Amino acid sequence: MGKRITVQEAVGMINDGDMITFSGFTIWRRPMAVIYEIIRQRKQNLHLIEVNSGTHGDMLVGAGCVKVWESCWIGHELFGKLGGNLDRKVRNGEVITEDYSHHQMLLRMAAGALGIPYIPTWASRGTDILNPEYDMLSKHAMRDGSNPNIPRQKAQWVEDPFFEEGTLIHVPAARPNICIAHVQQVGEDGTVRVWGQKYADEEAIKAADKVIIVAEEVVPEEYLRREPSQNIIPPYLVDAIVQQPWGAHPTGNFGCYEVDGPFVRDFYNKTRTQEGFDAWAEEWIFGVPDFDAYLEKLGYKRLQSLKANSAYKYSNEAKRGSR
Amino acid sequence: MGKRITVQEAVGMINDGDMITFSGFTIWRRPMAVIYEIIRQRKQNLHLIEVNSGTHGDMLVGAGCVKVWESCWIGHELFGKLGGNLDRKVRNGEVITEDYSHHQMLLRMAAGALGIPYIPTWASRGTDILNPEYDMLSKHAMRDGSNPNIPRQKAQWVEDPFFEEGTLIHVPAARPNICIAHVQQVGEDGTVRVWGQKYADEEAIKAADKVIIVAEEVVPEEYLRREPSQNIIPPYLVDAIVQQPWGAHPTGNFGCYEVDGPFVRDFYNKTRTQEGFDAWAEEWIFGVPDFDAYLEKLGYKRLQSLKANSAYKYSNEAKRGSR
Amino acid sequence: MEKNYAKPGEYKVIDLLAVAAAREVNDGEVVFAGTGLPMLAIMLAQKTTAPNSYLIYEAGTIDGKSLHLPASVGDARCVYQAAVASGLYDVFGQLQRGRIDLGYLGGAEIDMYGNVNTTVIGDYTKPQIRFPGSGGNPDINSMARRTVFIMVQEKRRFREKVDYITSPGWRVRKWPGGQMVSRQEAFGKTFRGGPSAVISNMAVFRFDEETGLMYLDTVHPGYTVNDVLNNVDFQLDVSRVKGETEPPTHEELHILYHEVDPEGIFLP
Amino acid sequence: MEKNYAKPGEYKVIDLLAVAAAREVNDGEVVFAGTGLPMLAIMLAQKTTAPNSYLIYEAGTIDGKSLHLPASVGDARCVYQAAVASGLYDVFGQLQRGRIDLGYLGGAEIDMYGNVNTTVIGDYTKPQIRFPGSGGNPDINSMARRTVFIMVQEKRRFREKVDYITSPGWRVRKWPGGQMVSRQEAFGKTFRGGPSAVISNMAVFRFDEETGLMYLDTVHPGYTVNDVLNNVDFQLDVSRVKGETEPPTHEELHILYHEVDPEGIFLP
Repeated sequence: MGKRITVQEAVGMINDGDMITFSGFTIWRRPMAVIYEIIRQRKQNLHLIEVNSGTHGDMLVGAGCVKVWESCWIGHELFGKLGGNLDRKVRNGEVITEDYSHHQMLLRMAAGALGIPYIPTWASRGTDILNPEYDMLSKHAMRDGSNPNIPRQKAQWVEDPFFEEGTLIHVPAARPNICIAHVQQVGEDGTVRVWGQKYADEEAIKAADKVIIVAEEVVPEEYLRREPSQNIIPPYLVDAIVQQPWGAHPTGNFGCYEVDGPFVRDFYNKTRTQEGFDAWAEEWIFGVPDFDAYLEKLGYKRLQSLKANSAYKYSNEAKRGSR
Repeated sequence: MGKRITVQEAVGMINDGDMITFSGFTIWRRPMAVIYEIIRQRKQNLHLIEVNSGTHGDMLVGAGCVKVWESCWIGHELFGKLGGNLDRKVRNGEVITEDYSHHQMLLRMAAGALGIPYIPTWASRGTDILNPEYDMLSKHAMRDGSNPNIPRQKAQWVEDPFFEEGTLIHVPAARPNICIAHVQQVGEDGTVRVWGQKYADEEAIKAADKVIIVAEEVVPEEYLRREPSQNIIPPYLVDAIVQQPWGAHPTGNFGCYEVDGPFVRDFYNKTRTQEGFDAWAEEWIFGVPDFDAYLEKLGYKRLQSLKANSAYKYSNEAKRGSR
Repeated sequence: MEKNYAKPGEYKVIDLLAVAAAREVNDGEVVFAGTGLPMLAIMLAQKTTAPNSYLIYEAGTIDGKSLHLPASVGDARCVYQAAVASGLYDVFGQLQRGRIDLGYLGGAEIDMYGNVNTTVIGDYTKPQIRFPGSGGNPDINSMARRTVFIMVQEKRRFREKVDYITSPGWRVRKWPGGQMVSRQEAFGKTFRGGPSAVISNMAVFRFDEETGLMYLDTVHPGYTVNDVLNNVDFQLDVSRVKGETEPPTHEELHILYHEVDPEGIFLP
Repeated sequence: MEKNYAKPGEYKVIDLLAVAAAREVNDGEVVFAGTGLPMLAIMLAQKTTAPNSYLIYEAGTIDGKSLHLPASVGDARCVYQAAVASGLYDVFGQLQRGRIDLGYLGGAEIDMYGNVNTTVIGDYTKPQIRFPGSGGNPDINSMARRTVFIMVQEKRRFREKVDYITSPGWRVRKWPGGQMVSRQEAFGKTFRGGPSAVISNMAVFRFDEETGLMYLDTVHPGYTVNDVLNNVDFQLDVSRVKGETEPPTHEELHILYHEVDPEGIFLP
């Protein structure tokens, strides 16, 4: 069990200034236990590079951990229409944003996973995403090669010489220093199983140089290996393993628990001011020593109400809408 | 059940001159029932474009169905060290070969599946695969754009402008007119499930314009949809469905049956001369009206000896080696 | 079967939006839908006029038969009885490969050519508001055969020029260079189509095939052409108005409230 | 523990090949293996000196614990207790990403720089023999950190120059252009390593770091340096011979014949 570490130790593997990416999709299966601890350990100057962002990303931004946000989307779905912290910090010039489209970000991560420096695409031609005036990493002189993981150009336009279909775009590979992924199950040696939609997890894990897997439960390798076609990552790609039940709360986890909508909505409402966010963080992050204490503070009843029904794979009891 | 057709009708969907690809890997899960029927219907001038080839490909070559063989490998693994028919026909100038490496062919298929005209790679630099003298489609004036699915160049060399890692290769997308895939299960509407290794099936199916799925069994959609993460292709990508038990014989099929090694070895031995192949084809293809008659000719005992044990997913009884 | 239409007052604006959007899908089509109204629209269509259409959520489910309405496309509810549960690489790959017929999208701002902004208000380099960003909006809108936008009708949202082109309309920037040209010219051989309708809380708009300019197609019951003109910040062609938007039927309303969204996730 | 070596006559050449190849893997490494001897080698290594090494088959299984020896890499037997059963896109992607330490390969011909031919004898455009072709040989050999070749020792196979470079050695063609340069120069920043050993039925060869030329490292028991020289068609450096190849131990032979290949798939 040489790879088993604590949440605190996992965050110790992250360096200030790291380019970092995560598992999940908007408000689903984000490694929140690690996110809280990153904030608690006051990591600085992180460069988020994400296929899409969400509650976790906006939280890191609010806490002042983020220098660059490079992605395509941030918000809280039904529970908050934008990233309140990112909105404020971009307006104040405190965070650098670099926008790509969703497919472009996905392909960038896929190129990183595939070990190639770029990949062609037809996606999102005709938009300001490709406007060189809005290449913010260039504007901040960050494409000079001093960080080898930041490409020297945002995109290139190239003619297709093979089928003569016209001008397409080359987008650079995403090359995160580290990926933190929250999943349902990991084997003792590191074999990773994800239930339900896999989002862009496989690409994010494979693109990163270091990988930390946080799982609802650590299970015997032999158990996962009975159905190897359901696993997505082998042990040697995983540097460390953390067992953290409920570790994606307040985001949801297929087969395990629901998104805690009221919790996310409350967070979003607080993020409309820095003072609001700071007070929220004081209560839910700095005010508790660790994630287990946070779960205790949430309480059994609240957690139980989110728990997935094992046939549906989600809670069919949770009150969700207005009726 | 609007998509259910016969093997004969499936082959009717193939046009002379088509660029064609298949499921499987060397001597595993090849759509042999369709291969035999292609030969029986005497299809002409096929352009095989395959991530790798095997017994099925050499059979099509021997029968005179193939004009171009574009791939990276042909043979019968332990049961025949090369493609006897391809060897002879290449020596006689009767078939055009276009060689890429395995990863290059895979990436070409992946680019086709992804809808992009080419993809960069570091694979197989420094080899004669990239020697322009050996660009055989150019030598045969087939890169003039008259066939829109044949790229105008075999490969390109391009400098990486993003991370300045040097000169890499662009390989063109594979764009087969049709893919014939043999799988274990297909739903009534076309949802595809593959057990075990998936080889390059997903890429081949998605790259092709038309798709025919041959399955050991057609099953209820509802059944496959209980575990949607085990399915690889949705119904709207499938044009036709054929139910053909044992349809991959003499190649193997994970969870269903073993490679019929003696059958393949006998085939290989016969392919050392055209007369040998012709006699073999007369006995096993033209001498039987259809695949069910072929199975009857093989007989119950032979087939039963190949049948997979449902725990192992292969036959643990078949005599395989010298001891 | 004669249609039993609801009268104004018997339905809400959001009901009409869902119904009008549902009518844009043809049976058998493959449809990309995002969170919210697009889900109501495609699920209503599947239960009425387009039972054989296929629904894709960009987080990675294909043709799911949700028992309970998902609250977002990453929701566990998307997976139930899906043909395939995979991820973004699969579904965006199919989009780029040309397999998607129709995409449902939204936006904060739209211009007279159908360019949509979901990124910022103001100058991108120093914005007044930072919105969520593009998501898959420009991907779907540049690679599906056609798209339908669902928007709120306000002068500040229907603008002559948007602050940032997140998603390409019928006259777009051609890169490199950035000159405004027709979408057909910018996309060349890989042009597949574009925005085919904009449905707001007041009206349905479509686009002229030649000029790429938005025009008024139908006005929702209870609104006038002038109401629309008062809520558009550019010269809108109203010469081709066909009349009133077809209102929801009682059957459609019943399906929406009792089968599609009985919990009131998106409906009131 | 003292090693109990077998004497010549107590083992066959193929046994020695498997054992010598097994000794090339270090514990903990990620290894690509093809059909045949490479399987014997890595499985023997996993049961002796490298229990924590990971085995990848290019058809798409990772770290399988086969109960019965696969007869090819696409075999159903590869899947048993694997960490992942996927496909080529996964495993070749990992290879290109730089995750693979060692690849085991074979070939019909090899030249003095370790360039290997598995494609044709004669002129490619009008060959005398058409072999199976490259398979993944050049991919593994250009992107793993190092590779080990297992070859038959014959003059016609150990040549000054091969008819076709299927798989790149230490002096290769630099494209575009095609001039012969060092592998380091041809690959530039993405150089990771190359062929580190060639194991034949007579000897083990390695390569000079500076010149990229093959030299004789050890000679198998029962053979002499002259035997090797008589079966090589180029000027071979024999000045660095370290002595005899370490023979198989009885324990290794037992494992090979009773645990790895009891059915006699590849062993006699």
